[in-house]
Amino acid sequence: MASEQDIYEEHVLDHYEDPYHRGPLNGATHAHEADNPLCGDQIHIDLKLTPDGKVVDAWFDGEGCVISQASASMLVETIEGKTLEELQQFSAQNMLALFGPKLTPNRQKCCLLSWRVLQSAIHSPLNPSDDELGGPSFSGPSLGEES
Amino acid sequence: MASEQDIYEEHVLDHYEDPYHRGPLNGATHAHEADNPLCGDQIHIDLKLTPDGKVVDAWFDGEGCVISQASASMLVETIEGKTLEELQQFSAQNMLALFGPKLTPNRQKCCLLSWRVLQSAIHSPLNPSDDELGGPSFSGPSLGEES
Amino acid sequence: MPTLTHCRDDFPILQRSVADGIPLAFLDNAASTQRPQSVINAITDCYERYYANVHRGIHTLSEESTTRYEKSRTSLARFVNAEHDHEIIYTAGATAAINTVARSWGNENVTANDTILLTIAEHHANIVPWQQLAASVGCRIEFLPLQDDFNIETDAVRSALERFQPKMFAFTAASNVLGTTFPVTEWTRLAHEHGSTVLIDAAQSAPHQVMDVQAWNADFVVFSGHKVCGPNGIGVLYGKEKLLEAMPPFLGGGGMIRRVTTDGFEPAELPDKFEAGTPPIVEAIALESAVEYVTAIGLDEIEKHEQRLATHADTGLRQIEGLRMIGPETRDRNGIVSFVLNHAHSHDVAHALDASGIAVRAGHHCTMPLHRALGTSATTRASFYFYNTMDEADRLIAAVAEVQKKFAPTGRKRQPRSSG
Amino acid sequence: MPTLTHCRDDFPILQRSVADGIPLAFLDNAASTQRPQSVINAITDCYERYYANVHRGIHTLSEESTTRYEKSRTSLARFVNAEHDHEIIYTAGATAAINTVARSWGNENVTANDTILLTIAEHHANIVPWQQLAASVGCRIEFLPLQDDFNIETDAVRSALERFQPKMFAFTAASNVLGTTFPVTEWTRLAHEHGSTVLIDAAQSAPHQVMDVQAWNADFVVFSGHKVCGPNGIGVLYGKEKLLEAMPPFLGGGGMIRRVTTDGFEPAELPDKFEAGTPPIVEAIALESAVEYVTAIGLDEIEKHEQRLATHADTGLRQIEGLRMIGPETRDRNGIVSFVLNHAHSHDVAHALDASGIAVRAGHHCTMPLHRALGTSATTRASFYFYNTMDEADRLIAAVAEVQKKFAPTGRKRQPRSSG
Ligand SMILES: Cc1ncc(COP(=O)(O)O)c(C=O)c1O
Ligand SMILES: Cc1ncc(COP(=O)(O)O)c(C=O)c1O
Repeated sequence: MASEQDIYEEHVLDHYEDPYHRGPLNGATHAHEADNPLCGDQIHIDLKLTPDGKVVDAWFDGEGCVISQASASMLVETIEGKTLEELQQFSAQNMLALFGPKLTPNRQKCCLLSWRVLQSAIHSPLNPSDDELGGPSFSGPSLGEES
Repeated sequence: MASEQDIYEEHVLDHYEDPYHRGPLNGATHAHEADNPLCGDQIHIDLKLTPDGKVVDAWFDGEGCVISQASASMLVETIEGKTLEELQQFSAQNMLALFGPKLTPNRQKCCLLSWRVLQSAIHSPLNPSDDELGGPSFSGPSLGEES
Repeated sequence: MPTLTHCRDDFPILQRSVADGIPLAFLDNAASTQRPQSVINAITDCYERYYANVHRGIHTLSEESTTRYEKSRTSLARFVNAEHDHEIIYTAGATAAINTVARSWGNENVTANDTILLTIAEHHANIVPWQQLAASVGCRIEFLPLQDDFNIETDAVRSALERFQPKMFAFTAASNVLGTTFPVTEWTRLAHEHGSTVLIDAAQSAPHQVMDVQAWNADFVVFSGHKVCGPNGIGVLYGKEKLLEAMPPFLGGGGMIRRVTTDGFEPAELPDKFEAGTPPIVEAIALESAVEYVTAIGLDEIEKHEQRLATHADTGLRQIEGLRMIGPETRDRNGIVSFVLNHAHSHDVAHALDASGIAVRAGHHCTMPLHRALGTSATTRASFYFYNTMDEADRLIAAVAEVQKKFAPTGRKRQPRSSG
Repeated sequence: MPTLTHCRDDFPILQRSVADGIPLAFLDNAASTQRPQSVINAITDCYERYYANVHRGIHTLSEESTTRYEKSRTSLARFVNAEHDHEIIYTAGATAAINTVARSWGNENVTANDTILLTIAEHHANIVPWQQLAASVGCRIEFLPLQDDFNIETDAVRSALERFQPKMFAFTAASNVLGTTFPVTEWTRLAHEHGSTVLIDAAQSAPHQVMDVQAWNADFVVFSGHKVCGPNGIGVLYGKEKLLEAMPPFLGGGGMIRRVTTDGFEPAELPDKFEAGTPPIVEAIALESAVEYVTAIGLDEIEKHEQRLATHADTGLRQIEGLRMIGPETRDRNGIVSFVLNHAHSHDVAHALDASGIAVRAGHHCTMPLHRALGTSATTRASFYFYNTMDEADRLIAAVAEVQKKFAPTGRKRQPRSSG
């Protein structure tokens, strides 16, 4: 039973059933969406950034397993108020730590989907001229078959 | 030592060193040549058949291992005087029996090379109009990579 | 009711328990099966006693390995009831076997005006190689759709054959998701009547049903060793002698040639022509042990036993509210049961079942087009083999019911985030 | 003089004797090596304790198998000193690996005006796939010839590169016949200076010499597991990330896709893109054990030991009258010694040596163009590995001398045929 209790902790299930900022964000300045075709997990993230690059508002939407959805909820909750620099320094390891329960490699992919979407979203202004940051370039554990 | 003594019997070595009818046959009516590219064994057989299909004379030439050369010598020696029908009935099993010592599958290929050449030679008149027998069709153990 | 439970003792891995001492219920057999001691012993025996590279080696070990390697081919020819031993080609797996046909037969026979007919239920292994062929020669690919009841009627096959006049009809003998088997002989006969060549993906039938490629009259049949209690790293391509002989070789290298010069090469005869490089020698020898093992139990017995288990599981699972069974109510069925729960994603289901010692698979099972047609991106699949028991089927039903309850909404409230 | 004789105890098969209790002297290692107990144990351990199909399985066994499979890749990346783990692609063998490059990279990059440069010493595995490419795209193939002293000087390489401006220079790091090794880093540097891509066939070097693909700066490197104490059925394709990423997939099927629809597919990322179908899971895990085993002994030690044995055998054999050594007198040598006798065909030599318990190989060793250039159709080859001994080298020399005598003409006379 160890593994089950490990990953479906109360706070994970709470985020799954009662997610933080799930839905579209009116007035978003940045957004990105991706899926993990191999599981069917899907995550969309909307961000509102200030001109100097602070996250005013962050929302997500999506479909998929508990891990992918609960982790997305935790992520958008945690990044509000952060600066772009802070987001860029927020590594895959930080994401896994934020989630909490230890995940096997296959489930890490579920957890890191929202993190990948976020890293792309900050480079994906809805008004393209806003992008002064260049293409996405993040590192982290290999994501296998995912794009 | 069993296997060595088994296959290099005295009569085999005798045929190898002092082959029967090794060389070209003037006045041959039928001939064929083939090799086993995987070993480098090569056998050429010349036959003189009477109009009613009896072997008057049979000669071979070639290069290769003891088994391939000694068995060819035994074969041409044994077929003289035989009719076409008798040759066609002379199976791969008969050939292996003629050779004598029991061979492993890989060495059987060496032994059967001359037999295959013979079966083709009887369908390969040097004056093509002599051929009233149709294409070669012989059966026997699979010869693996050989043609 | 007769059971095959005694077979469990032959499988070392089935004696293991998972976390906290829960006995393992291995229900992931459609992905890969486990091995009896006799197959494992065949491997160690070869490596420990007589291994050497095969072909043309004339020392004792090589003669022995060669003899055993070719004896395996003879046994496999008997297992599928091929006419000739050399119609059995060893490949790296079912996937490699289909690729061999798609490239070698395909490039030779398929042109831009031709159509390849598949079913929507195919495994990616029987889709992607044809899509690669299409990308190269420009042919069309058509998919037989699934009916609402998850079946594909023979009438639909007939009209598709009529309409598309395909050059190749490639289909699975048994679906790795739906739990259905298809009438192989009938479909093959129809395809031949319409002038189509037939490839049968027997990856999911070879382990479970008697195979008779001559009765099927199939042109090509493929399957994998690891799904029939055999080792990893080997599969079988059966092809009719005439077809294989007319095909150019696929992979190039040692063993598949008669002669090589600086100007080019002449291919070897069958079966060598399609076995480039050092073949999976030990794997072939162990595969022979595997088919001997399942043959000794009896494939008819195996099939019946699995049907009993799967039918029981199917019936039990359908009682769970919010569970959608992915497969027909009545069917020519095999040992596969797939489903979705309204309250839990298949990954969470598999994860939770694992905690109960039950190994199932979650995802698209390499059938994305099928899943898209079914309107879902992932299913949970339990797949039985002869060594599974009624008790394991019951454990599955109970555990799924519990999972469905566990992930049902209960009015939870997220705690406000603690700062940091 | 240090020996590695203690290693013999690790190899169950080396304890065996052949007919009549003669201890086995296994000198056919260039064809395939034997396995230490640790590699055999890695196989049985996987099958008996934790085997399941890898990738996306989220039950305990699949997680464990996946972790072990990918850990193997990491170890192999370290073994060859690759920059990234995903530059290591598992294939069915060296042959399959070269075919992957010839088809996937070749079809994308080589046109009718291009030249592929090989050496005449290549194994068929590094000739035929390029000939198949040539048949498909119309490119030319050029062969670097052998000098009279059996070597290929770097100057000859340089001028061939200059003259042919090849698109690809594919060569073996160590000849499987001549007993020579080639200066890999230097040839690669020269090829790159001339704009050529480089594939190194390391099938005969990986088992015997330290490998450093980054120091070599090779674009592609291939080798087989079964020649480095690993299992059958697996090989390695190393490729530079940039090159592999730019190449289309080769085989199609499960695992190598990101997404499949009825309209087509998107390939997965590295390394999955080139690993279609169920991979050789157990083989990969056992291969890791194998490279750990040889690394623990030390490849430098292994190489030195083999050189000692081969040099000793070479010197001894050259004393035999009528023996022609196929290989340079002084050379950067590996553990291979090939020769022909004027009185005995290589098949008879191998056969007779077998009767003395000595396993050698006879034939063209999948190098027909080389043999034609050498003016012979078959050679006898003894190939040493670290577990061989000086005593075995001495037995070889004595037995060959005896064979040469045995088949020398003695004035025999055939008995007239007894009738019947
Ligand atoms: C130099 C060389 N290249 C390639 C190969 C092919 O390896 P495999 O047969 O394992 O694919 C061999 C082994 O026979 C070899 O010696
Ligand atoms: C129906 C079907 N076809 C083909 C395959 C591919 O088999 P392998 O991965 O062993 O090549 C599978 C197994 O995953 C399958 O279930």
